[in-house]
Amino acid sequence: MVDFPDRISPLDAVAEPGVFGTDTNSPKVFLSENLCGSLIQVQAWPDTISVVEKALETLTKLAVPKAPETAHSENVSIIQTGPGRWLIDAEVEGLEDKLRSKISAKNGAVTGLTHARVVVEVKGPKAAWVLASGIAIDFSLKAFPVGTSQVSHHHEIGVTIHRTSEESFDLYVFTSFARGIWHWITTASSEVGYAVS
Amino acid sequence: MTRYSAWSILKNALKGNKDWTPAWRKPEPKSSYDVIIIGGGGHGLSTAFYLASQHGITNVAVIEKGYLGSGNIGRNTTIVRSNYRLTPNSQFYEKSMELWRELSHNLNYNVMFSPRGVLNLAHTPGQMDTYAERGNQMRLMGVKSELLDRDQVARLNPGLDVSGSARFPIEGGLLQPDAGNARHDAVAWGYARAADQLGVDILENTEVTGFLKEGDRIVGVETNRGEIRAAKTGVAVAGSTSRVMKLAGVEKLPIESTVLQAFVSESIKPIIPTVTTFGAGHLYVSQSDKGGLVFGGNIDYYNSYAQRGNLPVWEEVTSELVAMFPNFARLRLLRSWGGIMDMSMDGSPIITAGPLDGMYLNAGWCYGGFKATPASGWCFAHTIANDKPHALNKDFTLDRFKEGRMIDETGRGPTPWYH
Amino acid sequence: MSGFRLNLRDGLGRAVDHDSKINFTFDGKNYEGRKGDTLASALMANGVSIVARSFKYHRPRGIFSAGSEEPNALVTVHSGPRTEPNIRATELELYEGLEVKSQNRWPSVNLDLMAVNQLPGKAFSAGFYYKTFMGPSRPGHKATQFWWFCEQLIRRAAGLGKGASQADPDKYGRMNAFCDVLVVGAGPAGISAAERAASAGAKVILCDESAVAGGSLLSSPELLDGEPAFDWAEERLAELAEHENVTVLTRTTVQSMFDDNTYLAVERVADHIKRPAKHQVRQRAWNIRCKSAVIATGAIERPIVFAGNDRPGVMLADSARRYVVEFGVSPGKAVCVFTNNDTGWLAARDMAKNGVIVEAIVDVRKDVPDNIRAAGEESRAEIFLGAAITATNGFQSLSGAQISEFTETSGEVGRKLKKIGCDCIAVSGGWSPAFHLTSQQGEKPVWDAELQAFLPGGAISAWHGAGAMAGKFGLRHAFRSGEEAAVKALADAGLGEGDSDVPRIEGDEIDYAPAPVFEINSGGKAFVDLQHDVTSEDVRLAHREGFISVEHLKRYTTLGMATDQGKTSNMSGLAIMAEARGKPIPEVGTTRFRPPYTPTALGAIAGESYGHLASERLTPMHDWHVAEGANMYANGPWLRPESYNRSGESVEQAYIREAAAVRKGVGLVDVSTLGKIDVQGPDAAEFLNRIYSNGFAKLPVDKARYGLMLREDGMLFDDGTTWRLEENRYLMTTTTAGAGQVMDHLEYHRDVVWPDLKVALTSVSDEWAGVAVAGPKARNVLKGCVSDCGVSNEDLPFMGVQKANIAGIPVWIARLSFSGEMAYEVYCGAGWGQELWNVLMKAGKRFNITPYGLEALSTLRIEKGHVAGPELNGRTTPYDLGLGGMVSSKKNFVGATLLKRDAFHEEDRLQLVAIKSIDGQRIRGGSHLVKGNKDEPGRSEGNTTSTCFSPELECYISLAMLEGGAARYGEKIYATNPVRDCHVAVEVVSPHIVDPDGGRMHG
Amino acid sequence: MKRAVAPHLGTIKMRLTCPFCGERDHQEFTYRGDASAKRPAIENDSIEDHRAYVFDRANPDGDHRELWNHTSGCRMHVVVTRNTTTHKVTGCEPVGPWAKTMKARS
Ligand SMILES: Cc1cc2nc3c(=O)[nH]c(=O)nc-3n(C[C@H](O)[C@H](O)[C@H](O)COP(=O)(O)OP(=O)(O)OC[C@H]3O[C@@H](n4cnc5c(N)ncnc54)[C@H](O)[C@@H]3O)c2cc1C
Ligand SMILES: NC(=O)c1ccc[n+]([C@@H]2O[C@H](COP(=O)([O-])OP(=O)(O)OC[C@H]3O[C@@H](n4cnc5c(N)ncnc54)[C@H](O)[C@@H]3O)[C@@H](O)[C@H]2O)c1
Ligand SMILES: Cc1cc2nc3c(=O)[nH]c(=O)nc-3n(C[C@H](O)[C@H](O)[C@H](O)COP(=O)(O)O)c2cc1C
Ligand SMILES: [Zn+2]
Repeated sequence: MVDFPDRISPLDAVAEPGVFGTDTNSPKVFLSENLCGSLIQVQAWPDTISVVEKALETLTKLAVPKAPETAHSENVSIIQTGPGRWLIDAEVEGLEDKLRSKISAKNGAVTGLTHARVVVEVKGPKAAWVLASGIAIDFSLKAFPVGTSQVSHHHEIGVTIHRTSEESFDLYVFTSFARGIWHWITTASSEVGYAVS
Repeated sequence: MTRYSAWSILKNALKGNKDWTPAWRKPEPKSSYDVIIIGGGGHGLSTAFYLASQHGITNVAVIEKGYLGSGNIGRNTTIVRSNYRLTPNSQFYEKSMELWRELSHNLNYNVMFSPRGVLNLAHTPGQMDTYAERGNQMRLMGVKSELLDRDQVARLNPGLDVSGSARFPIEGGLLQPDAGNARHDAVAWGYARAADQLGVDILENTEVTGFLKEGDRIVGVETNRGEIRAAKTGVAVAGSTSRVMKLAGVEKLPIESTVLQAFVSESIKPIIPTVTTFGAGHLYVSQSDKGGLVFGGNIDYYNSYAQRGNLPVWEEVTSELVAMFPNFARLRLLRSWGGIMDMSMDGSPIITAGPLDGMYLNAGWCYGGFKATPASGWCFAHTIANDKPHALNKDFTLDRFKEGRMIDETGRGPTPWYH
Repeated sequence: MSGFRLNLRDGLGRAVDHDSKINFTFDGKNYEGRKGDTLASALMANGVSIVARSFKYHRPRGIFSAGSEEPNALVTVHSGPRTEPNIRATELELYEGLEVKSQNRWPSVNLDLMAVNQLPGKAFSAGFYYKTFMGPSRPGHKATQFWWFCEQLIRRAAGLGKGASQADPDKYGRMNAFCDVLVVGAGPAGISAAERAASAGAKVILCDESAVAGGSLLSSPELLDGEPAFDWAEERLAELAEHENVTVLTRTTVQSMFDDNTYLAVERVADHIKRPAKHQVRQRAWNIRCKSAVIATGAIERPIVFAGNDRPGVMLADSARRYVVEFGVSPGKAVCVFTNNDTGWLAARDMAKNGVIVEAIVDVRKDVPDNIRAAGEESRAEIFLGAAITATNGFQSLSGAQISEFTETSGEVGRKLKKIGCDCIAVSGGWSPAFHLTSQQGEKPVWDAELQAFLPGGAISAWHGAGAMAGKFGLRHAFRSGEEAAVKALADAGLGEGDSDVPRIEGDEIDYAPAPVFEINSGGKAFVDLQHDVTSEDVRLAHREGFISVEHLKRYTTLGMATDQGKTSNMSGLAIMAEARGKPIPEVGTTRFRPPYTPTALGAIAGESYGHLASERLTPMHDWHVAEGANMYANGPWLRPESYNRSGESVEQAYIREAAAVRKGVGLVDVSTLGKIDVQGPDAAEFLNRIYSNGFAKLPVDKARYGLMLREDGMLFDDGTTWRLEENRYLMTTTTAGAGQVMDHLEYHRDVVWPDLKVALTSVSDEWAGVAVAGPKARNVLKGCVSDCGVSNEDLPFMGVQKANIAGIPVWIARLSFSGEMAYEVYCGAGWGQELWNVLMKAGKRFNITPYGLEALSTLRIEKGHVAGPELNGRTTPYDLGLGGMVSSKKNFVGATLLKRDAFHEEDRLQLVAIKSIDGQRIRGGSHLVKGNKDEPGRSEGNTTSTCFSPELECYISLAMLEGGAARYGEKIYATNPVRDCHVAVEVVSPHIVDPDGGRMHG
Repeated sequence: MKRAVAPHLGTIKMRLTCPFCGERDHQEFTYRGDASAKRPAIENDSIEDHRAYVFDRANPDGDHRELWNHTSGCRMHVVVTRNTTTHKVTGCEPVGPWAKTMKARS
């Protein structure tokens, strides 16, 4: 595999590790940035969806979700973001070409988004509270169970949210807006205290 | 009927104010008139007034379904200006300004026309150029305009955040110094009273429910108070245009109805002298004589006939207002309301004879028909009286969409909720 | 009024903590209150009676109520940037060091010289402004000028408090909340609704606007399950708050009901303390979406209108009772109760029981039920039945009341009965259900003749009224209706019924229906709207002048338009109008309630947006630009470098230097902001062919093409290059500003118009960083760093696209030129953008590579005659811009048909030209093209669109739209710019100034 | 008045049920107007037909079938049936390439 140069994230310059906000003794929110190796969007056509699902299954060994849900193993998650459309988040780099070779244009479309999103992990007892302060979806466990995902927005900025546990969420945010989202999350978190790692 | 003056007020006060009479009569409808105007909003009333005062046509009825002024004339943010870019708009609205300046006098009713200045803020050098271009067009059309730099803007409106750290720093602005506000209700009442004095019947609580036709010709209307006939019927119902025209069999028009909200804060001592608009979004604010900040922004985009809106516009409008004037954050919203906008496909009005024989149409006012009230009535009356448009409204046709002569001030195209 | 603190003993004054004293100031004077006091109760306890002045006449005003309905007691809190005018003393919680000032008075609240306003008396009646100030009766703008002069003075006199002049330093927050059942109001009805809903497993949010929830229970004399109501409420609320499905929010007013069960509530997080702690918000907006709601907002007591009723000391009876019971404060030394219903008597009894001297109870009714009479006797007051208060006296505050005979049925005032000394009149005119929220949706309320009150009308959203709000007065009804409403709400939410749990109630059962008496018309100034000084005579004057609709009445007199929105005055006003018109009240109707319920801080509605209006959009190279001293320019949400000013350089000097460097050597510019859309699929070619006005079907792989997109009405919409990367894969670029709209446009056509085409559309604007390298040396720069691909004319011809590698970074290189020079656009993954930039800078060092900003970019394209945003203004067609050659006649496409309309082909349309300054004078942005000289410029024949100094021609040039311009090259006209005070002689030239045959970019 | 630099702060707040994402604030959607305006076929070159498509609107009071795009969600277009006087939403159906599949799956 080719050795690519390191990627620079827009958060590198602003996400200083440390503890901030009201209660620095016991922060209620923990923030970190997760780099994904590859983030690839795969789309099928209505009459080829089963072909694409099969290709994805072969490649990831995961059952492809059929609703706004996620499937994941240790090093890859598949998030459905629309009908016949998935986001594949994998630890390995260079997945795009592999997928492209498996899914021909006749059957679907493969688009690399590795650089287009920054993944912010928000966890802790007040994680849902902080997210609810800026995203108008119901973060209760009943409405947003662990292992599912939702696409929504904070003001004008789209976010895809993957609930990885009761108290933790991965936010896929547009790279160019990442600092705006960071500003909001840290401002909201400062009310309860937060740690950045 | 008493002429209003300081003298008449004193005289009446001494008599315990017992002798005042109704500002306009509440007549029973006659069975026929020379002209019927549907819609007792600003435009309907001013049309009736100018028909009577300019064209000698006094056998006129204005038919209003609710209380007089219950439509948009009574719910707008009262901004009166003529800072337009395109020639047809620019000359039409400047005619309106001319009439505004004389209006209190001509109506013998103080409509409180207040030429306090309308300031549009610019946030980039590019926007300054756009404003300069508009300002120059205004000058060339004989309209006053000034391009202000940041310091001049700051001096005019001390509360403004003119710092470079603002999200959309203020670069300068375009000022129309003799534009401003007028008292919305007084405009309706003043026109009503003056028209009434010239013999016009104002029929309130009278709803047009259908049209009388002879062949293809409109010869009057059906109302909840019976049939009323007329040789000529003018429609000036703003947000209700589509539903009224449907009663006449006109199924489709280049118009959509949406709700525009307006907001007023609690009364405070004077804090902002001019009408000010935010150039990096959509927000306009001024302070009423009573002391309330009157402001508004975008429409609620969806089609609507409900005179109420939803929360996102509240958030958008207040966010922009407190970004522009961060010292307003602790002031409080007192009331909000909505009006139904007749959004035309190019954002410009329609004042025309037709589309049916015997019928005349005045519509498509979008956000901006209050300032047009005098000129709209002036031109509509002319069009009705002469069966052809005045030079000032000859471009405001319905056919312009067919011919490709849209008058698209904002260049946003045929998406009415963008205008 | 000369209130005082009562002897506090067990059970009295439960709302205040008797042992914790608080110091505060009012108009600079020190006072002492207790924790739990409102400013109103504390001022009352200190015997302060005049706290404010009215709006118009500046008459002295005292405390009128004990809640958010207060019309009178408005004060200013804080100073400096936190100054907050018009705060209701009845809601303001006391804290140590609170500083309060009275307002709308000069020099002081006790002596206000502005009170001269009331001298003109009857002349200053409703409609006054409309009838005068028209100025001299000569035409010629005199009217305007005269009014303008008067208006300035009037504006200064109007208004209440003064707002801050500096930015609010506090923060605001928001919370998006979801629940099954929202309960508004935590009185008995609300508490029982919340309990019932919670028992069924519903997720519940319970809001109350007060600091302490409990509503009327806080002062109810009844025993619930054998306990004082106050204790019972406290326990139940504590239990509710513990419940995992329940959120109890106090100090939280539900302000508005929007569509689909969406509500805005505002929580006052830190208004009861001196200032918010660091990181804490002052207020938080709750956007609540529920499946159903129980509205249990209680009822608001209304007064009876009588002569002299605005003297400080006249207040609502139940409020007077609450000050006694809840706060342990007597509203006066001698109280007189004036009522038309039973609740006034209970107020008298409860006050007397707690040590207040009640001098008299005056009831307009001839008869009262026995239990009520007994309550009266308990109060030891003198009782007047079939009587009314017909006048009051006192210097500024109240000192006595005239009691006269009164006939309820005719409204006749009879002989005088007695003048009694009193410093407080506690008046009760019945109760108006607080259905403000529900009527915000526009449903008309319905009249209940029995209760003499309007009740909420029908519902559009899923809500259910409970308690006094729904006309269910009395504790028993409150609890029962609370539960009933909860059951209905549970059904809306698809949940079961839950369990009933109504407490056992010991206490009187009374009738809440008042006698239909709203006004005692005995002559003398009787106020209907206390804040706006609207008298009963003003209402009758409005009637006389034909303003008889309630909406006209309101607008003509301003009745109900003050900060209290007529909560206590609307009913009296419309009842007086109904009487004047000789019509029953329901026929006259009521004015419409509008949101918010109580005045709401603008900052709170803006919430988290206050101080952070909109996020900035940044390119991967943003930090580099900033570090290099670029001044950043807001282009939509994006920030882009305008120019990289070296020290001492102006923007103009900088861009001229940068542009010249590109023309002579090489420059590079960050083009990451361009919209980029990934278009894939077997039908992608066909799709693009329908979207663009020029042909795309035959574009070869590895080639880019410049394309024009039209709106369906034939106007230019956007432009950009689209690259065919593979047979079925394209990368479309759009303008920076147009990106979002173009994406919408494409998706609309794919989904709605041609759903059978197999096309996948993905925004990849954030995926790719873009750098344009331009200038005669551009190739040399690339040669030095590109591998895996040649950059010669053969390998990468004009409009060619190649995959390549630069310093290990995979890139796409396209040979495109916006500047007219030899140029390349290099795209790579955004995470490598900065690295790519660095490598190019390094490779270009030898050639003195110059980073350039938007201004230089624009200068280069103006010289070349390339159009951009200012020319694509939504009013231009391809023909207007000389791009007719790009309108295919071989196919149909979006906009093709309407582009054929006649008006688009007329010769005198505005057409693209360039102009250049003849004598070296600067052409400034926004000029118009005219034939005349500066003094008489004549008509505008067009205008400039994009203006710059051309380093190539060494003069000022501009692109412009000119009537019939394409046929006017060589003509000499003027670019006039009166607002910028310039008038420049210019020559009309072809817009293709630099390298018209394209030799440079093809080379 | 003119919207110039235009930060897009939001659109509507009513609740719409996206067939894919579920119930959301209107604010996540972009309004696209009357769904009965159907573009003439690509071969059709009649000015009159195009004019009617672009400019003519029934603008009814009462039920209105209208297009919305779930811009901040799955980006699907949906046809919403909404009453223009009460704002009550009574229908929300998918349109576009996936409409049939979605209806079949649900
Ligand atoms: C919130 C808001 C803010 C605005 N701000 C401004 C501004 O700052 N500056 C500006 O220039 N413009 C502004 N406008 C626009 C301006 O108010 C309107 O364009 C203008 O008032 C419309 O003309 P009108 O007064 O005749 O309409 P209306 O007052 O609406 O009159 C139409 C009348 O027709 C009646 N009617 C309808 N159907 C029937 C029927 N079947 N039978 C009988 N009568 C019927 C209605 O009841 C109504 O009274 C604003 C509008 C709103 C809603
Ligand atoms: N004192 C009297 O004589 C009298 C008169 C009328 C009613 N009542 C009694 O009042 C009880 C009625 O109980 P109830 O529960 O209907 O009313 P309530 O007055 O006890 O409670 C209403 C609660 O709603 C809150 N509220 C109002 N609007 C709000 C808003 N927009 N947002 C948040 N909170 C808001 C108020 O602060 C109050 O706490 C009955 O027991 C009845 O006997 C007594
Ligand atoms: C310019 C202007 C100023 C207003 N000022 C006030 C005000 O100070 N107080 C108030 O209660 N309403 C004010 N209103 C709003 C009216 O009360 C009312 O809401 C509006 O005319 C719409 O009518 P509706 O709410 O009855 O539908 C104002 C309205 C306008 C147009
Ligand atoms: Zn969706």
